[in-house]
Amino acid sequence: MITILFFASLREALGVNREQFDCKLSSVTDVASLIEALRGRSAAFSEALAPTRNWRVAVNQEIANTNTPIASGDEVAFFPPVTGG
Amino acid sequence: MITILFFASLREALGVNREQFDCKLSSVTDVASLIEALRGRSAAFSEALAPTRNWRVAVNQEIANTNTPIASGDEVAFFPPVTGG
Amino acid sequence: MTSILETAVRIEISETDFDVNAELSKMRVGRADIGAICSFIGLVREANLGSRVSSMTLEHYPGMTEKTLRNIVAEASQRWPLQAVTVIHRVGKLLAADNIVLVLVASAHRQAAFAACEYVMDFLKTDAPFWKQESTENGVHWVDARVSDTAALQRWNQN
Amino acid sequence: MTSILETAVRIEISETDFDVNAELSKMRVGRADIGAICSFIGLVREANLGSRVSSMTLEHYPGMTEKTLRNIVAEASQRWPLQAVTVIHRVGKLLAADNIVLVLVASAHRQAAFAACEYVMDFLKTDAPFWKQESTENGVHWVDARVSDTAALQRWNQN
Repeated sequence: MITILFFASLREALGVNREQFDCKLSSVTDVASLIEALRGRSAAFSEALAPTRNWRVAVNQEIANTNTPIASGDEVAFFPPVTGG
Repeated sequence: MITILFFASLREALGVNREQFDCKLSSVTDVASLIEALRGRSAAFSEALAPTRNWRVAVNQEIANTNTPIASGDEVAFFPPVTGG
Repeated sequence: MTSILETAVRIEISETDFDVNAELSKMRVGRADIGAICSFIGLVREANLGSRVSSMTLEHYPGMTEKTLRNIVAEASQRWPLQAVTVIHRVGKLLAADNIVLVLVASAHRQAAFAACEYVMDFLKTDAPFWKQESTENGVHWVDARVSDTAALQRWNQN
Repeated sequence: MTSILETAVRIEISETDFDVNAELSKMRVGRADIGAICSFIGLVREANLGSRVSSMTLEHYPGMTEKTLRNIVAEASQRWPLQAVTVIHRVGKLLAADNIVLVLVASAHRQAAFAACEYVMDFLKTDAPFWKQESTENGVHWVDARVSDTAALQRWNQN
Protein backbone atom coordinates (compact mmCIF):
# COMPACT_ATOMS: atom_id res chain seq x y z
CA MET A 1 0.00 0.00 0.00
CA ILE A 2 1.07 3.55 -0.68
CA THR A 3 -0.49 6.81 0.47
CA ILE A 4 -1.49 9.27 -2.25
CA LEU A 5 -2.14 12.91 -1.44
CA PHE A 6 -3.68 15.63 -3.60
CA PHE A 7 -3.42 19.35 -2.85
CA ALA A 8 -5.00 22.65 -3.81
CA SER A 9 -6.60 22.77 -7.28
CA LEU A 10 -5.81 19.08 -7.90
CA ARG A 11 -7.54 18.12 -4.67
CA GLU A 12 -10.57 20.15 -5.69
CA ALA A 13 -10.67 18.82 -9.27
CA LEU A 14 -10.45 15.20 -8.07
CA GLY A 15 -12.58 15.56 -4.96
CA VAL A 16 -10.08 13.62 -2.85
CA ASN A 17 -7.26 14.72 -0.59
CA ARG A 18 -5.85 11.37 0.52
CA GLU A 19 -6.19 7.73 -0.37
CA GLN A 20 -4.52 4.38 0.18
CA PHE A 21 -3.48 2.63 -3.02
CA ASP A 22 -2.41 -0.98 -3.56
CA CYS A 23 0.66 -0.93 -5.80
CA LYS A 24 0.74 -4.69 -6.33
CA LEU A 25 -2.81 -4.94 -7.66
CA SER A 26 -1.98 -2.37 -10.33
CA SER A 27 1.67 -3.33 -11.05
CA VAL A 28 2.75 0.16 -10.02
CA THR A 29 6.55 0.43 -9.69
CA ASP A 30 7.23 4.09 -10.40
CA VAL A 31 5.49 7.45 -10.73
CA ALA A 32 4.79 6.89 -14.44
CA SER A 33 2.94 3.62 -13.84
CA LEU A 34 1.05 5.13 -10.90
CA ILE A 35 -0.12 8.01 -13.09
CA GLU A 36 -1.18 5.56 -15.79
CA ALA A 37 -3.24 3.61 -13.26
CA LEU A 38 -4.83 6.76 -11.82
CA ARG A 39 -5.62 8.30 -15.21
CA GLY A 40 -7.48 5.13 -16.20
CA ARG A 41 -10.02 5.70 -13.43
CA SER A 42 -12.06 8.60 -14.81
CA ALA A 43 -12.11 11.57 -17.12
CA ALA A 44 -11.36 13.82 -14.15
CA PHE A 45 -8.18 11.90 -13.24
CA SER A 46 -7.16 11.56 -16.88
CA GLU A 47 -7.51 15.30 -17.37
CA ALA A 48 -5.95 16.42 -14.08
CA LEU A 49 -2.83 14.25 -14.41
CA ALA A 50 -2.34 14.63 -18.17
CA PRO A 51 1.35 15.14 -19.12
CA THR A 52 0.44 18.51 -20.61
CA ARG A 53 -0.92 19.75 -17.28
CA ASN A 54 1.48 21.59 -15.04
CA TRP A 55 1.38 19.32 -11.97
CA ARG A 56 4.20 18.46 -9.60
CA VAL A 57 4.83 15.14 -7.86
CA ALA A 58 6.64 14.41 -4.61
CA VAL A 59 7.64 11.00 -3.29
CA ASN A 60 8.19 10.82 0.46
CA GLN A 61 8.01 14.60 0.65
CA GLU A 62 10.74 15.24 -1.89
CA ILE A 63 10.19 16.53 -5.39
CA ALA A 64 10.17 13.57 -7.81
CA ASN A 65 9.58 12.88 -11.50
CA THR A 66 7.93 10.21 -13.59
CA ASN A 67 10.98 7.94 -13.32
CA THR A 68 11.04 7.96 -9.52
CA PRO A 69 10.48 4.40 -8.21
CA ILE A 70 7.59 3.74 -5.85
CA ALA A 71 7.45 1.00 -3.23
CA SER A 72 5.01 -0.07 -0.57
CA GLY A 73 4.92 2.39 2.32
CA ASP A 74 5.77 5.40 0.17
CA GLU A 75 3.87 8.68 0.33
CA VAL A 76 3.17 10.17 -3.10
CA ALA A 77 1.74 13.66 -3.51
CA PHE A 78 0.38 15.49 -6.56
CA PHE A 79 -0.05 19.24 -6.56
CA PRO A 80 0.06 22.36 -8.73
CA PRO A 81 3.08 24.71 -8.82
CA VAL A 82 3.48 26.27 -5.38
CA THR A 83 2.40 29.83 -4.59
CA GLY A 84 3.43 30.55 -1.01
CA GLY A 85 5.37 33.44 0.44
CA MET B 1 31.99 85.04 8.69
CA ILE B 2 31.69 81.30 8.12
CA THR B 3 31.05 78.52 10.62
CA ILE B 4 33.62 75.74 10.77
CA LEU B 5 32.80 72.40 12.39
CA PHE B 6 35.11 69.54 13.34
CA PHE B 7 33.91 66.02 14.13
CA ALA B 8 35.11 62.81 15.74
CA SER B 9 38.90 62.23 15.69
CA LEU B 10 39.48 65.64 14.04
CA ARG B 11 37.52 67.37 16.76
CA GLU B 12 39.59 65.53 19.37
CA ALA B 13 42.93 66.22 17.69
CA LEU B 14 42.18 69.94 17.34
CA GLY B 15 40.35 70.42 20.62
CA VAL B 16 37.59 72.41 18.95
CA ASN B 17 34.17 71.40 17.61
CA ARG B 18 32.91 74.72 16.21
CA GLU B 19 34.26 78.13 15.44
CA GLN B 20 33.40 81.33 13.58
CA PHE B 21 35.93 82.30 10.96
CA ASP B 22 36.33 85.62 9.12
CA CYS B 23 36.90 84.82 5.43
CA LYS B 24 37.77 88.36 4.45
CA LEU B 25 40.58 88.78 6.95
CA SER B 26 42.29 85.67 5.57
CA SER B 27 41.36 86.04 1.87
CA VAL B 28 39.58 82.68 1.98
CA THR B 29 37.54 82.03 -1.18
CA ASP B 30 37.46 78.25 -1.39
CA VAL B 31 38.16 75.11 0.65
CA ALA B 32 41.82 75.06 -0.44
CA SER B 33 42.49 78.59 0.84
CA LEU B 34 40.58 77.87 4.05
CA ILE B 35 42.73 74.81 4.71
CA GLU B 36 45.87 76.82 4.02
CA ALA B 37 44.78 79.43 6.56
CA LEU B 38 43.88 76.81 9.16
CA ARG B 39 47.09 74.80 8.71
CA GLY B 40 49.14 77.94 9.31
CA ARG B 41 47.78 78.18 12.86
CA SER B 42 49.59 75.35 14.62
CA ALA B 43 51.32 72.02 14.22
CA ALA B 44 48.10 70.28 15.26
CA PHE B 45 46.07 71.95 12.48
CA SER B 46 48.88 71.48 9.96
CA GLU B 47 49.04 67.79 10.74
CA ALA B 48 45.29 67.10 11.01
CA LEU B 49 44.44 68.80 7.70
CA ALA B 50 47.50 67.68 5.71
CA PRO B 51 46.62 66.57 2.15
CA THR B 52 47.96 63.11 2.95
CA ARG B 53 45.49 62.69 5.82
CA ASN B 54 42.22 61.01 5.03
CA TRP B 55 39.79 63.81 5.98
CA ARG B 56 36.54 64.76 4.34
CA VAL B 57 35.06 68.22 3.90
CA ALA B 58 31.44 69.31 3.58
CA VAL B 59 30.20 72.78 2.61
CA ASN B 60 26.66 73.58 3.69
CA GLN B 61 26.16 69.94 4.65
CA GLU B 62 27.10 68.53 1.26
CA ILE B 63 30.30 66.68 0.48
CA ALA B 64 32.78 69.11 -1.09
CA ASN B 65 36.39 69.18 -2.26
CA THR B 66 39.29 71.60 -2.20
CA ASN B 67 37.92 73.50 -5.23
CA THR B 68 34.53 74.17 -3.65
CA PRO B 69 34.03 77.97 -3.24
CA ILE B 70 33.31 79.38 0.20
CA ALA B 71 31.38 82.58 0.92
CA SER B 72 30.25 84.40 4.02
CA GLY B 73 27.46 82.53 5.80
CA ASP B 74 28.63 79.09 4.70
CA GLU B 75 28.98 76.15 7.05
CA VAL B 76 32.16 74.15 6.47
CA ALA B 77 32.79 70.83 8.23
CA PHE B 78 35.89 68.66 8.44
CA PHE B 79 35.67 65.05 9.56
CA PRO B 80 37.20 61.59 9.11
CA PRO B 81 35.64 58.92 6.85
CA VAL B 82 32.24 57.98 8.27
CA THR B 83 31.65 54.76 10.22
CA GLY B 84 27.92 54.58 11.00
CA GLY B 85 25.44 51.79 10.44
CA MET C 1 31.58 29.04 6.58
CA THR C 2 29.28 27.88 9.35
CA SER C 3 27.26 24.74 8.88
CA ILE C 4 23.61 24.21 9.62
CA LEU C 5 24.62 22.58 12.91
CA GLU C 6 25.99 25.87 14.19
CA THR C 7 23.04 27.93 12.96
CA ALA C 8 20.06 28.25 15.27
CA VAL C 9 17.07 27.44 13.08
CA ARG C 10 13.41 27.97 13.88
CA ILE C 11 10.74 26.88 11.38
CA GLU C 12 7.08 27.30 12.13
CA ILE C 13 3.83 26.86 10.23
CA SER C 14 1.09 28.70 12.04
CA GLU C 15 -2.57 29.65 11.73
CA THR C 16 -2.02 32.57 14.07
CA ASP C 17 -0.10 35.76 13.44
CA PHE C 18 3.57 36.18 14.36
CA ASP C 19 5.06 38.89 16.58
CA VAL C 20 8.19 40.34 14.98
CA ASN C 21 9.56 41.79 18.23
CA ALA C 22 9.07 38.49 20.03
CA GLU C 23 10.82 36.58 17.22
CA LEU C 24 13.71 39.05 17.22
CA SER C 25 14.05 38.64 20.99
CA LYS C 26 14.10 34.84 20.74
CA MET C 27 16.82 35.05 18.11
CA ARG C 28 18.95 37.53 20.05
CA VAL C 29 18.62 36.28 23.61
CA GLY C 30 21.93 35.71 25.36
CA ARG C 31 24.17 36.58 22.43
CA ALA C 32 26.26 39.64 21.56
CA ASP C 33 27.90 38.32 18.39
CA ILE C 34 25.15 39.30 15.95
CA GLY C 35 26.03 42.28 13.78
CA ALA C 36 23.11 42.28 11.37
CA ILE C 37 19.56 40.98 11.15
CA CYS C 38 17.78 41.10 7.83
CA SER C 39 14.09 40.39 7.93
CA PHE C 40 11.40 39.96 5.36
CA ILE C 41 7.65 40.17 5.85
CA GLY C 42 5.28 39.14 3.08
CA LEU C 43 1.77 40.58 3.29
CA VAL C 44 -1.62 40.04 1.66
CA ARG C 45 -2.07 42.80 -0.92
CA GLU C 46 -5.59 43.96 -1.40
CA ALA C 47 -5.05 44.59 -5.10
CA ASN C 48 -3.70 41.72 -7.16
CA LEU C 49 -3.73 41.78 -10.95
CA GLY C 50 -6.64 44.18 -11.03
CA SER C 51 -8.95 42.32 -8.68
CA ARG C 52 -9.67 43.38 -5.13
CA VAL C 53 -8.63 40.60 -2.73
CA SER C 54 -10.84 40.46 0.36
CA SER C 55 -9.35 37.30 1.81
CA MET C 56 -7.03 34.45 1.03
CA THR C 57 -6.80 30.84 2.18
CA LEU C 58 -3.39 29.22 2.41
CA GLU C 59 -3.06 25.47 2.17
CA HIS C 60 0.17 23.52 2.64
CA TYR C 61 1.59 20.00 2.70
CA PRO C 62 2.35 19.32 6.38
CA GLY C 63 5.65 17.53 6.76
CA MET C 64 7.00 18.36 3.31
CA THR C 65 6.69 22.08 4.06
CA GLU C 66 8.90 21.93 7.15
CA LYS C 67 11.34 19.56 5.42
CA THR C 68 11.64 21.86 2.41
CA LEU C 69 12.14 24.97 4.53
CA ARG C 70 14.80 23.22 6.62
CA ASN C 71 16.62 22.22 3.43
CA ILE C 72 16.50 25.77 2.08
CA VAL C 73 17.89 27.16 5.34
CA ALA C 74 20.59 24.47 5.38
CA GLU C 75 21.64 25.46 1.85
CA ALA C 76 21.76 29.12 2.84
CA SER C 77 23.88 28.22 5.87
CA GLN C 78 26.35 26.51 3.59
CA ARG C 79 26.63 29.58 1.38
CA TRP C 80 26.86 32.31 4.01
CA PRO C 81 28.10 32.47 7.60
CA LEU C 82 24.77 32.62 9.42
CA GLN C 83 24.09 32.71 13.14
CA ALA C 84 20.33 32.19 13.29
CA VAL C 85 17.41 31.82 10.90
CA THR C 86 13.68 31.98 11.64
CA VAL C 87 11.01 31.16 9.07
CA ILE C 88 7.34 31.46 10.03
CA HIS C 89 4.65 30.93 7.41
CA ARG C 90 0.98 31.31 8.08
CA VAL C 91 -1.73 29.01 6.75
CA GLY C 92 -5.52 29.16 6.84
CA LYS C 93 -7.63 32.23 6.18
CA LEU C 94 -5.93 35.62 5.88
CA LEU C 95 -7.36 39.06 5.20
CA ALA C 96 -5.97 41.97 3.17
CA ALA C 97 -2.92 43.54 4.88
CA ASP C 98 -2.38 40.44 7.06
CA ASN C 99 1.07 38.98 7.48
CA ILE C 100 1.82 35.87 5.42
CA VAL C 101 5.46 35.06 6.03
CA LEU C 102 8.36 36.18 8.20
CA VAL C 103 12.01 35.38 7.53
CA LEU C 104 14.70 36.58 9.93
CA VAL C 105 18.40 36.00 9.24
CA ALA C 106 21.15 36.93 11.69
CA SER C 107 24.81 37.13 10.78
CA ALA C 108 27.93 38.93 11.91
CA HIS C 109 27.87 40.85 8.61
CA ARG C 110 25.14 42.62 6.72
CA GLN C 111 25.82 41.29 3.24
CA ALA C 112 25.43 37.68 4.39
CA ALA C 113 22.20 38.55 6.22
CA PHE C 114 20.68 40.30 3.19
CA ALA C 115 21.74 37.66 0.69
CA ALA C 116 20.62 34.70 2.79
CA CYS C 117 17.25 36.29 3.62
CA GLU C 118 16.51 36.90 -0.04
CA TYR C 119 17.79 33.40 -0.93
CA VAL C 120 15.42 31.81 1.59
CA MET C 121 12.48 33.83 0.25
CA ASP C 122 13.32 33.05 -3.37
CA PHE C 123 13.42 29.29 -2.76
CA LEU C 124 10.44 29.36 -0.41
CA LYS C 125 8.46 30.90 -3.27
CA THR C 126 9.36 28.18 -5.76
CA ASP C 127 9.90 25.07 -3.62
CA ALA C 128 7.88 25.17 -0.40
CA PRO C 129 4.48 23.46 -0.84
CA PHE C 130 2.05 26.29 -0.07
CA TRP C 131 -0.93 27.22 -2.23
CA LYS C 132 -2.95 30.40 -2.14
CA GLN C 133 -6.62 30.66 -2.92
CA GLU C 134 -7.88 34.22 -3.26
CA SER C 135 -11.38 35.53 -2.72
CA THR C 136 -12.09 38.53 -4.92
CA GLU C 137 -15.22 40.23 -6.18
CA ASN C 138 -14.92 37.89 -9.16
CA GLY C 139 -15.09 34.80 -6.96
CA VAL C 140 -12.66 32.33 -5.49
CA HIS C 141 -9.65 31.16 -7.48
CA TRP C 142 -6.29 29.48 -6.97
CA VAL C 143 -3.36 31.82 -7.51
CA ASP C 144 -1.16 30.96 -10.48
CA ALA C 145 2.56 30.43 -9.97
CA ARG C 146 4.60 33.28 -11.42
CA VAL C 147 7.36 32.84 -13.97
CA SER C 148 9.20 35.75 -12.30
CA ASP C 149 9.60 33.65 -9.16
CA THR C 150 11.35 30.91 -11.08
CA ALA C 151 13.44 33.50 -12.92
CA ALA C 152 14.53 34.95 -9.57
CA LEU C 153 16.44 31.74 -8.83
CA GLN C 154 18.84 32.30 -11.70
CA ARG C 155 21.01 34.70 -9.76
CA TRP C 156 21.83 32.05 -7.16
CA ASN C 157 23.40 29.82 -9.80
CA GLN C 158 25.91 32.46 -10.74
CA ASN C 159 27.78 32.50 -7.42
CA MET D 1 8.55 54.16 -10.94
CA THR D 2 7.34 56.10 -7.93
CA SER D 3 9.08 59.30 -6.93
CA ILE D 4 10.10 60.39 -3.48
CA LEU D 5 6.95 62.48 -3.29
CA GLU D 6 4.81 59.37 -3.32
CA THR D 7 6.99 57.49 -0.86
CA ALA D 8 6.25 57.93 2.84
CA VAL D 9 9.63 58.64 4.39
CA ARG D 10 10.50 58.69 8.07
CA ILE D 11 14.06 59.61 9.14
CA GLU D 12 15.03 59.76 12.79
CA ILE D 13 18.22 60.22 14.76
CA SER D 14 17.65 59.08 18.30
CA GLU D 15 19.47 58.55 21.58
CA THR D 16 16.83 56.06 22.65
CA ASP D 17 16.15 52.61 21.28
CA PHE D 18 13.62 51.93 18.53
CA ASP D 19 10.67 49.53 18.66
CA VAL D 20 10.49 47.45 15.48
CA ASN D 21 6.84 46.49 15.93
CA ALA D 22 5.86 50.11 16.52
CA GLU D 23 7.76 51.24 13.42
CA LEU D 24 6.17 48.49 11.34
CA SER D 25 2.73 49.57 12.57
CA LYS D 26 3.37 53.22 11.70
CA MET D 27 4.42 52.21 8.22
CA ARG D 28 1.46 49.91 7.65
CA VAL D 29 -1.37 51.83 9.22
CA GLY D 30 -4.36 52.35 6.95
CA ARG D 31 -2.90 50.70 3.87
CA ALA D 32 -3.43 47.31 2.24
CA ASP D 33 -1.22 47.80 -0.83
CA ILE D 34 2.07 46.70 0.74
CA GLY D 35 3.24 43.28 -0.43
CA ALA D 36 6.70 43.16 1.11
CA ILE D 37 8.64 44.80 3.90
CA CYS D 38 12.37 44.24 4.07
CA SER D 39 14.04 45.39 7.24
CA PHE D 40 17.59 45.64 8.44
CA ILE D 41 18.82 45.97 12.00
CA GLY D 42 22.48 46.73 12.71
CA LEU D 43 23.71 45.77 16.18
CA VAL D 44 26.75 46.41 18.36
CA ARG D 45 28.92 43.30 18.18
CA GLU D 46 30.83 42.49 21.32
CA ALA D 47 33.79 41.13 19.37
CA ASN D 48 35.32 43.39 16.74
CA LEU D 49 38.68 42.62 15.15
CA GLY D 50 39.78 40.60 18.16
CA SER D 51 38.96 43.15 20.84
CA ARG D 52 36.04 42.88 23.20
CA VAL D 53 33.77 45.89 22.80
CA SER D 54 32.06 46.87 26.05
CA SER D 55 30.46 50.04 24.76
CA MET D 56 30.41 52.40 21.82
CA THR D 57 29.70 56.09 21.44
CA LEU D 58 28.12 57.34 18.24
CA GLU D 59 28.63 60.92 17.13
CA HIS D 60 26.97 62.52 14.11
CA TYR D 61 26.65 65.80 12.21
CA PRO D 62 23.14 67.06 13.00
CA GLY D 63 21.51 68.47 9.91
CA MET D 64 23.84 66.86 7.39
CA THR D 65 22.91 63.43 8.70
CA GLU D 66 19.20 63.88 8.02
CA LYS D 67 19.88 65.57 4.67
CA THR D 68 22.15 62.74 3.56
CA LEU D 69 19.70 60.04 4.63
CA ARG D 70 16.86 61.83 2.82
CA ASN D 71 18.96 61.99 -0.33
CA ILE D 72 19.80 58.30 -0.13
CA VAL D 73 16.13 57.38 0.30
CA ALA D 74 15.17 59.70 -2.59
CA GLU D 75 17.72 57.96 -4.84
CA ALA D 76 16.36 54.56 -3.82
CA SER D 77 12.82 55.75 -4.58
CA GLN D 78 13.94 56.69 -8.07
CA ARG D 79 15.40 53.26 -8.68
CA TRP D 80 12.65 51.06 -7.25
CA PRO D 81 8.89 51.43 -6.75
CA LEU D 82 8.79 52.02 -2.99
CA GLN D 83 5.79 52.70 -0.79
CA ALA D 84 7.42 53.68 2.50
CA VAL D 85 10.90 53.92 3.98
CA THR D 86 11.91 54.36 7.62
CA VAL D 87 15.49 54.98 8.73
CA ILE D 88 16.28 55.28 12.44
CA HIS D 89 19.88 55.63 13.58
CA ARG D 90 20.89 55.82 17.19
CA VAL D 91 23.56 58.14 18.57
CA GLY D 92 25.18 58.46 21.99
CA LYS D 93 26.37 55.58 24.14
CA LEU D 94 25.49 52.03 23.15
CA LEU D 95 26.35 48.70 24.77
CA ALA D 96 27.18 45.34 23.22
CA ALA D 97 24.11 43.76 21.56
CA ASP D 98 22.29 47.11 21.44
CA ASN D 99 20.51 48.22 18.28
CA ILE D 100 22.36 50.78 16.15
CA VAL D 101 20.26 51.24 13.05
CA LEU D 102 16.89 50.22 11.64
CA VAL D 103 15.92 50.45 7.97
CA LEU D 104 12.43 49.41 6.84
CA VAL D 105 11.43 49.42 3.18
CA ALA D 106 7.91 48.66 1.98
CA SER D 107 7.04 47.87 -1.61
CA ALA D 108 4.42 45.97 -3.54
CA HIS D 109 7.14 43.49 -4.55
CA ARG D 110 9.86 41.74 -2.61
CA GLN D 111 12.79 42.30 -4.96
CA ALA D 112 12.35 46.08 -4.79
CA ALA D 113 12.09 45.94 -1.00
CA PHE D 114 15.25 43.84 -0.63
CA ALA D 115 17.29 45.83 -3.13
CA ALA D 116 16.28 49.25 -1.79
CA CYS D 117 16.88 48.24 1.83
CA GLU D 118 20.40 47.04 1.01
CA TYR D 119 21.01 50.14 -1.13
CA VAL D 120 20.03 52.44 1.74
CA MET D 121 22.31 50.56 4.15
CA ASP D 122 25.23 50.56 1.70
CA PHE D 123 25.07 54.32 1.17
CA LEU D 124 24.32 55.04 4.82
CA LYS D 125 27.58 53.24 5.64
CA THR D 126 29.70 55.34 3.26
CA ASP D 127 27.91 58.71 3.12
CA ALA D 128 25.96 59.44 6.32
CA PRO D 129 28.09 61.43 8.80
CA PHE D 130 28.19 59.10 11.80
CA TRP D 131 31.36 58.15 13.67
CA LYS D 132 31.83 55.29 16.10
CA GLN D 133 34.16 55.34 19.05
CA GLU D 134 34.62 51.94 20.68
CA SER D 135 35.57 51.18 24.26
CA THR D 136 37.50 47.93 24.52
CA GLU D 137 39.83 46.41 27.09
CA ASN D 138 42.62 48.11 25.10
CA GLY D 139 41.09 51.55 25.59
CA VAL D 140 38.95 53.93 23.61
CA HIS D 141 39.49 54.35 19.86
CA TRP D 142 37.72 55.69 16.81
CA VAL D 143 36.59 52.96 14.44
CA ASP D 144 38.33 53.00 11.04
CA ALA D 145 36.25 53.16 7.88
CA ARG D 146 36.27 49.88 5.99
CA VAL D 147 37.33 49.50 2.38
CA SER D 148 34.70 46.77 2.02
CA ASP D 149 31.95 49.34 2.62
CA THR D 150 33.17 51.47 -0.29
CA ALA D 151 33.56 48.35 -2.43
CA ALA D 152 29.94 47.43 -1.66
CA LEU D 153 28.78 50.47 -3.64
CA GLN D 154 30.19 49.11 -6.89
CA ARG D 155 27.21 46.87 -7.50
CA TRP D 156 24.83 49.82 -7.63
CA ASN D 157 26.72 51.33 -10.57
CA GLN D 158 26.10 48.26 -12.68
CA ASN D 159 22.35 48.63 -12.87
